[in-house]
Amino acid sequence: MSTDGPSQGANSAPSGGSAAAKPQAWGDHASNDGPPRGANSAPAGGSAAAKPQARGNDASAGPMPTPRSYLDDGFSLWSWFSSVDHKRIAILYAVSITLFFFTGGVAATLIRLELITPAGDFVSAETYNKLFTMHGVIMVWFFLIPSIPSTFGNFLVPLMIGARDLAFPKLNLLSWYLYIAGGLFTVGALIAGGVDTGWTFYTPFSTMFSNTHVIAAVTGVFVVGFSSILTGLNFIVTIHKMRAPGMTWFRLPLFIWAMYATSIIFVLATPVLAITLFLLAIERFAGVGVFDPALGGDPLLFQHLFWFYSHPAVYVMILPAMGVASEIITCYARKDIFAYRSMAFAVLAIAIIGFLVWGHHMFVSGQSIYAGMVFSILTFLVAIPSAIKVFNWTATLYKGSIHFDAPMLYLLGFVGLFTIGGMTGLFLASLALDVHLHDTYFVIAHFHYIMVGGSVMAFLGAVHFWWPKITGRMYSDRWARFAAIIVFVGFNLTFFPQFLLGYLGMPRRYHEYPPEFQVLNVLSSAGASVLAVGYLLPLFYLFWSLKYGPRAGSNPWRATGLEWQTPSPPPVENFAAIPVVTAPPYQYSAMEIAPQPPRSRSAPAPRERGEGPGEGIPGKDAV
Amino acid sequence: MWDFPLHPPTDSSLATRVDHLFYAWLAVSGIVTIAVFFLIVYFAMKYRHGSRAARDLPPGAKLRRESHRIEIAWIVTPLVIFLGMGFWAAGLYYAHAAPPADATEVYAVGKQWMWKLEHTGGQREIDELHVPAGRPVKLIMTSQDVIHSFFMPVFRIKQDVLPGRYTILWFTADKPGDYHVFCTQYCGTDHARMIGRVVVMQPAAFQRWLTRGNATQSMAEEGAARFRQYGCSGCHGASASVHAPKLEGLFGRRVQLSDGSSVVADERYIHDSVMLPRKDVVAGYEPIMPSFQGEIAEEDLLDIIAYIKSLRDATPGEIR
Amino acid sequence: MIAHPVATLRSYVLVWVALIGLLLITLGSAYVPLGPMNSAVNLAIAAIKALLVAFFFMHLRSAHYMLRIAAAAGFLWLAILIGLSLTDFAVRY
Amino acid sequence: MTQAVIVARQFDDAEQQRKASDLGMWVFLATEVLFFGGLFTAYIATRLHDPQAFAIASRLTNVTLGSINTGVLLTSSLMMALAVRATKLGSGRAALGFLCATAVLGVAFLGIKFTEYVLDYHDHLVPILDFSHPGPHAGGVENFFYLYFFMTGLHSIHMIVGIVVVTVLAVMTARRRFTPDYFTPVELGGLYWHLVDIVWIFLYPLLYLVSRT
Repeated sequence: MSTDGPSQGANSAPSGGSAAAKPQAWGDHASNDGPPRGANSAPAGGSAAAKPQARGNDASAGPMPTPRSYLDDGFSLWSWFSSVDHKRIAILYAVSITLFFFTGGVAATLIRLELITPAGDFVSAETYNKLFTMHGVIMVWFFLIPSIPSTFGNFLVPLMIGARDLAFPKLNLLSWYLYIAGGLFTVGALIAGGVDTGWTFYTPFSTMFSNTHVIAAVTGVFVVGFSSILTGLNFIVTIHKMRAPGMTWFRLPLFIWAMYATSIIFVLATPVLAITLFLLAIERFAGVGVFDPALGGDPLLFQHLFWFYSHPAVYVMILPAMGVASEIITCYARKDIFAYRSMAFAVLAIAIIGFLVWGHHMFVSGQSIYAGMVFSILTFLVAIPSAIKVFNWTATLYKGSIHFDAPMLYLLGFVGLFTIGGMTGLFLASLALDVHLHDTYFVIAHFHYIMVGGSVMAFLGAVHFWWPKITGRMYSDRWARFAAIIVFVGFNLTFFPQFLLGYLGMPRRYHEYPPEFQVLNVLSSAGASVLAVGYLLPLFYLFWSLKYGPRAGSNPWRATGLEWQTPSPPPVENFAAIPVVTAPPYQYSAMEIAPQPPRSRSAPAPRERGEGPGEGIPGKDAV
Repeated sequence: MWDFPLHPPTDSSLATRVDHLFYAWLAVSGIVTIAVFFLIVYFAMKYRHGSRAARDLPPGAKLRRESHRIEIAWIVTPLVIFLGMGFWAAGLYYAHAAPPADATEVYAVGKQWMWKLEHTGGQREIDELHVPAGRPVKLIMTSQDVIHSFFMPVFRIKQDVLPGRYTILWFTADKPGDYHVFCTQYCGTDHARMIGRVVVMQPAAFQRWLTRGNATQSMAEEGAARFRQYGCSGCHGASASVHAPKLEGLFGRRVQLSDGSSVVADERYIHDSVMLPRKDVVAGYEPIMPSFQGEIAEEDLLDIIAYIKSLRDATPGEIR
Repeated sequence: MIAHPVATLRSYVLVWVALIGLLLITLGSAYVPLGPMNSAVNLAIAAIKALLVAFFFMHLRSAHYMLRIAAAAGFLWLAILIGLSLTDFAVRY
Repeated sequence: MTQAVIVARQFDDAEQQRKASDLGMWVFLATEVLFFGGLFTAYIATRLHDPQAFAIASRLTNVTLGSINTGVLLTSSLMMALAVRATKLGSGRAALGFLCATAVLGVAFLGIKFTEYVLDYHDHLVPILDFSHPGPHAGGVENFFYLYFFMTGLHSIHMIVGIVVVTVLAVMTARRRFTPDYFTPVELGGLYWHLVDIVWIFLYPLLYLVSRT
C-alpha cells in the first residue's frame, strides 16, 4: 500500500492490509456502460491530485510517515478546550450533547414512571411540570437542534467538501462555548428549582403567573441560540467558499445539502427566537409588555414569533437526519442515490417552505380562521418534498445489493418511522381534525416519531457509520445491530400507544389522567424501558471499542465520500493534499458492476482498487 | 384490564364528520405507510447482498427519463390527494367556527384551575356543563388569568380561552350522556385537575335541571345587582349627574368613538370598556371612567354583559 | 497587486445629498395630511433610503450575486414573517 | 501581490479568505435584520391592535431631535463609506480622519438620543420607570413607548458596539495595519455600521412620523 503517490500517503492506514480500501467513486465513472476506465486503476492520480498549496506545509513535502491524527494533537484538557480544529470541536459537542441527552432522558423516564398510574402519586404536580419542561428544553435546544449539525456537521462538512477546516474556526470554538454557557444557565435554573412553563414559554403564564426561574432558562436558550447562528453562518460560508477543486454544487454529498439547508434555518429563524425571548424576559422582569392583554397587548403575538422559529427548528432536527439517511442508505445498498437533484432541491424546499407553515401550531389558539386556512394549505405543500425523499430512498434500494450493518438498520428504521411521523403530521395539518387532536398525545406521538424515530435514529445511525472514521476503531457490529433492533421495537412500543391516547382525547402535560387511559399509558411506559436499554447499550460497546476495538481502515464501508479518502482518524490537516473532484457522489453502482473479479481477490495489487473486507460485512476483518 | 376504549365516544353530527375525515386520513396514510414498509422489506429481501436477483438497470438516458416520470408521478399524486383532504378539513373547520344564530348561550370563565360556567338563567356551575340534547349550544369563553383551552373530546372540539378576549365554541349534542371536559392548554400547577364533565340531558330533563338549579336569579338580574355593587349605576344610571354614555339599547348597535372610528358594541367591546376604558371612548364623552382591571372578576363582568344585553330593547332611563 | 475598484468621491457625496433630501421629504410629507397614505409614503421613502445605503455605501451594486442574495434573504424572510402574521393580525383586530 | 496579508491556515489564498469574510458578514447582517425584524413584527401587531394610540404616542416623541439624529447618522454613514474608500486607495491619513469622524458622529447620535431619553423621562413617558398618560388609549400609548425604548435602546447598543469597532479600526489604521490589498476589517466594520444605519432609517418614520398632521 505504500506505493501510493505522495498525495495518497495519508491513506496508508496504520494497520495496512486490506483495510486501506481506496474508493474510486471520485474517479470518472460518469458513464457506466462499459468497463471502468482508467480511474479505476489509478485512484490516486484520477481522483485526488495534489493541489498547489498556498503556504508551505510539511504534509506535502513528500512521502512521510502517517501524519499525526487529530486525536494525537495534544492530550491535555486544555488542548481540547482551546482547539479550533473542527474535528475536536465536534468531539466536544458530542460529549456535551450526550450528557444533555441523558439528562433529558432522566426527565423522560420520571415522566413515564409517573404516568404508569392515573393518580399523581409518584411526583407532585409541580415536579411533574418542571420535569416535562426540562425534558423539552434540554432535548430541543441542547440535544436535538445541535445534535447532528454540531457533531457530524462540524466533523464532516470540511472533510466532505475537501477543506482543511471550517471558514471561521475560532467562531466555531466560540459557538461551543456559547452552547456550554447556555447549558449552564439552563442547568442552573434546573438546580435552583426548575421551570414549569413547558418548553414553549407561552405568555402570559410565563411572564405574569409562573413562580419559577423562567428568566434563567430563557437566558440559557437565548445564548444557545447564538451558538446555532454562528454554526449556521460558518457552514454557509464554508460550503460556499471552501469546496475542493471540482466539487461543484451538484457533486456535493446530500449530507452537505442538508447541512446547508439547516444552516439557512439557523441563520434566519434563530434571531427571531432570540428577540422574542428577550421581549419575554423584559416583560416578566418589568411587568409591562406587548404580550400582555392587560395593556392591549396580544399573547398570540408571542405564539406567532415563537413558532416562526420553532417550526423551522423542527426541520433543523430532521433535515440533517435526511442527509445522514442519503449517505448511509446508498452506501449499504451499494447503489447510486435515486434522483440526486430532486433530493438536493427537496431539502432546500423543505427548509424554505418550512418557514411558511408556523401557524399550524395555532389552529385553536384564537388566530383568525383565514390564517388557519392559509397555514393549513401551506403545510400540505411541505409534505411533498418530504414524501419525495421517502420515495427516493425506497427507490434507491431497488436493484441494490443491500448489506444490513448496524447503520443501515438504524436508517431503514428511520425511513419507516419518519414516514409514520410525516403521515400523522398530515392529520394535524387538517384543520378540523387538528381541532380535536391539538395538544393531545396524538401530537406528542407525532413529533416524537419525527424527532426520536427520525432524528435520534439517524443520529445513532450516523454514530455507527462514522465511528470508525472519528475514532479509528471498529465496534461490535453484532451488538450494534442488536441495539438498533431494540431501539426500533422500544420506540414503537413507547409512542404508538400515544397516537391512540391522543385520539381518545388525553391532553398533553397531564400529571393525572382518567383511569380508562391507563392500559395504553402502561404500554407506553413499558416501551420506554425497552427504549432506555436500547439507548444505553451503545454506550457500552462503543466505549469498549475505543480501547479494544480493532483498528478501522480509512474506508471500512467502501464508501465514496471524500471523508473516506483520508486516514481514520483523520490527520489534523484533514488531507495530505486537497483532493480534486471529478465526478458526482454515490457512484456505487459503477463500483459494484465493474470489478467483480477483484472482489474475490485476496491480495489487491498495488494501485488497484482496494477491496472491502470479506463477504458482506465490510470492515469485519479490518484488523 | 383489556376493556379499554380504542375510540372516543361520539355525540354530535360534527364529531361524526370529523371521524370520517380521520378515517379517510387513516386510509390514505395507511396505504402510503404500508406501501413504503412493504417496499423496504421486499427490496431488502430481494436485493440483499449476495442474492441472485437481476440488477441490470436501463442505460443512462432511459433511466433518467423513467425516473423523471416516476418523480413527477409521486409529486403530483400526493399533492392532489393532500390538498383535496385539506380543503375537506377546511370546510369542516369553517363549520366549527360559525355558530347558528339561535344557539343557547352559556358563558364560561377559565381560571387557575377551574371552569366557571353560567347559564343565561343565572344557573352557575363549576367544572360541569349541563346542556340539552338536540339544541345548538354556544359557549362564550374568557380567561381570568392565563390561556386555557376548553376541550370536549366527545364533540371533537376545543378552543383556547384567552385573557382579555372572548372566544366561542359551539356544538349540538345528539343524545344524553356524561363526558369529559379537559383543559388542553398548559396553565400551571394543577393543569391536569382542570377537568370537568359535560352532561347532555333530554330537553325536558334539562328544563327541570334549570329550574331546580342553584339560580336565585337570572344572569341579567345578577348582572343588574353587580352593576350597582361596582358602582356602575352611579354614572350610567338614569339619575346620574356624571355625563356618561347611556347603556340602554346599546348592545349590538354601532357606536361612534371619539377618534372618529366606530365599533359594534359586542361582548368584547363592553369587556374592553370596563377593563380598558381609555381604549375606545364614545364620541362626545370625556375619558373619565376608571379601569376595573383587577377589581372585577371575569364572571361578574359576564353577568354585567348579560345585563346590558338584556337592555337591548330598553329605552333610556330604565337603568336605576 | 489587485486593484480593488472604488467609486468616486463625488458619487458618495451625491448619495449622501440624496439621503438628506429624502429625509427632508419624508419629514415634510409627514405634515401633509394624506390619511393612511402618510405611513405608506414614509415607508416607501425609508425603503429607497435603505436601498441607496445598501447599493452605494455597502457596495451591493458591484457585489458578487451571492452577497446580494444574502442581503435580500434577510429582508425576504422578514417579509415572510410580517406577511404571514398579517393573515392573522390584519383580520382579527 | 504583496505579502502583507496573513492568510489563515484553512484558506488557500487571500482572495478566498476575503470572499469568505465578506459572505460571512452579509450572512450575519441577515441575522441582524431578522433580530430587529421580530421587533418590527411586534410593532406592526401592536399598532394594528390600537392605531389611534400609536398616532397619539408618536406625536409625543421629539421629532426635531429625531430628525437631526437621522441626519447625523446618515452623515456618519457617508464618513464610514469614505473611510473604506480611502483604505482601499491606500491613503491611511484620510482613512483615519474619516473613521474618527464616523466615531464622533456616532457619539453625537448617542448624545442626542440620551437627551431625548431624559426629556421623555421628564414627560413621564418611560414605561417601567415612570409612565403616566392622561386621556384615552393610555395602554396603547404605554405599549408604544415600551416598543420605542426597546427598539431605540437595542439600536443604541448596536451603535455602541459600532463605535467600539470603528475606534479599533482607527487605531489599526493609525498603526498602518491596512493596505490596498488588506482592508477586510474596515470593509466589514463599514457594512455593520451601514446596517445599523438602515435599521434607524426604518425606525425613524415608524416611531417619529406616525401621525404628524
